[in-house]
Amino acid sequence: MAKQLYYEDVEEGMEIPPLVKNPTTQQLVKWAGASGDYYQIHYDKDFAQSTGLPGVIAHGRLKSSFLAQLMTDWIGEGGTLKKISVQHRGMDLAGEQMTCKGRVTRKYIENGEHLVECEIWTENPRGEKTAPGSAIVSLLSRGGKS
Amino acid sequence: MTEGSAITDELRSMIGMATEPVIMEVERGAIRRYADAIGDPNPLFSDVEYARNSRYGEVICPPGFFGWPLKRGGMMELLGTIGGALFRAGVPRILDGGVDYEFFLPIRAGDILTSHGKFADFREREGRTGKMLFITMETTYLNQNGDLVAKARSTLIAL
Amino acid sequence: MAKKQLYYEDVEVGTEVTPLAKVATTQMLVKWAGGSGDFNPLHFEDSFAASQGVDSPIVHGALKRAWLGHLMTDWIGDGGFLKKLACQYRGMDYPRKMKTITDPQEGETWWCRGTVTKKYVEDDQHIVECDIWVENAKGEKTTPGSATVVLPFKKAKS
Amino acid sequence: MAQQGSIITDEMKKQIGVKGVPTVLEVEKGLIRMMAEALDDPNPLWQDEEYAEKSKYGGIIAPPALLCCARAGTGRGVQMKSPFPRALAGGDEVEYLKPLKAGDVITSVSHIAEYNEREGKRGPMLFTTIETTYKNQRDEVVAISRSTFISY
Repeated sequence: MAKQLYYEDVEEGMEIPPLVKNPTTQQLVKWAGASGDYYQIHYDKDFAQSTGLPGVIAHGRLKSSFLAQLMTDWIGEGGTLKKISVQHRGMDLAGEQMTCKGRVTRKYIENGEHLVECEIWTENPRGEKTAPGSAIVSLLSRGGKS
Repeated sequence: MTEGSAITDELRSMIGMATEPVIMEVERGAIRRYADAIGDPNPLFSDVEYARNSRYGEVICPPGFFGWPLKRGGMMELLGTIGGALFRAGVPRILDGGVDYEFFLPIRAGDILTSHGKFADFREREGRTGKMLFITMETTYLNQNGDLVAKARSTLIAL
Repeated sequence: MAKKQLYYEDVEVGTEVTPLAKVATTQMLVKWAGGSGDFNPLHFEDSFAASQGVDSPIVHGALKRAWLGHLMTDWIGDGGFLKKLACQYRGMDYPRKMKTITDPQEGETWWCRGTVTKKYVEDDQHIVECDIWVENAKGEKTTPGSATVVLPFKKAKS
Repeated sequence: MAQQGSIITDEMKKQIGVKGVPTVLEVEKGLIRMMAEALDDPNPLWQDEEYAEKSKYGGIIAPPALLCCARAGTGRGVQMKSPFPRALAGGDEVEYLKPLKAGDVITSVSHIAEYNEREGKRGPMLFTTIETTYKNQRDEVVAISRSTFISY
């Protein structure tokens, strides 16, 4: 498991280590089964095209989950994801690489909690942000530990 | 646009429509399948021994997973009703516009959650390709102790 | 939901198993993949199916076997027990595409059918054997098989 | 030159009876529901807790289809070798010995039971039969399956 991140390690503007995903049609089918979302635009090319899409696209909720993984991987087990917000702006075609990225926008202490706000997003191979969002996490503090 | 306003009227009458409370059981296998579908190997989601020794004491859900409803119905049915109305009105495309989650407590395998969903709101906007409808759904999740564990607010875009 | 119970005495050699209609759809195949854990793209991805020399994604053999299980458990009711189920995958079946999120396009309907071939008592169990099969719209048996079930016995109820 | 001998090599024969990787399947209600949905099988024994409690099973049971699939570990870890590029599922036979109840934990182990070769319309074909035994948490055998794969 990844090492633990502490509040003191984080500065505004800092980048979150990116997470690369390659959602294939097979992964979308697994996601359909695990999430119960069986909408055909996510696995049936003809159906997707009949609704005007260029092809099979990744589930928005899968992308939000990728971004949640970006955060939970980064904050480590001692951290807690308190809030995540994701807008699905662009479509990601099955088979296209997706990179989850993020940056710290604010750090502050509130009610004794060490909070960090981040902007997060998924990026397609053309560098377009297809799912921008934000997250708030509470981190462990070195000061609070001892 | 006449058909646009027809959709609007039907949808407006549906605002506030709520699901029956849905009981959801959080099972380890379902958590594992969910994590596997994301491609997230975090042992907190899949390794029972590992999770036992963590601060959670049990396998926890990846963010956004709340277990499976014991019975059909709930949000999927409500979305089906709304989707059906849109389909009949000739709006075939519904896209997931995004989601906001707020997490208050960890969700562990073995928890039994109760979710309450409702069709919160909708608004219309003129997009590049014509009229777009933004539909907002809200869900709250309580655990077996009656504590609020999470809230979700999701947006669907119909065009 | 009250279900009717079938008894050993209700059954003769030649008795027809109550047929069960099934419509395979692309959506159902994805659901089956999720349930069964068989994520072979042969069952949902056109380009992969083509690379395997199949016209388009085909119905999982195991799903057709599961249909036959459904045929039998419906027929024998809560009081019966399915002891054995066997089938061979002889012909390929192609699912219907979906028209909407919930409804399939017009197309093929499959029928699961069966007939009783043997009935006997063994070790105090009332056993019935059947020939069973899945039939496509052309009437071809794409998945023939057999099943052995234990049925309750009316007299035993006293 | 036409192959004179058997396509079943000694190396393949050595795999007969070798146990594959044990797979543990927790028979959870969510999975049972998913299966019932995939089958479009509304039988209340699979899903309706109250109904199932009053039945002779005393609780929710799984449709027979839950065994003998990838989820249940059928064929897992078995070294299936074949000289041919194509493979098809030929058929399955499942013997059910006990009902499968929600909450059961099933451990399955597979092995190659036998090979057969036959001359088909398109040339030689290899039939490989894989046998899988499924035991519950009380170490009772709940089912045995035999699946045949055809390669050609």
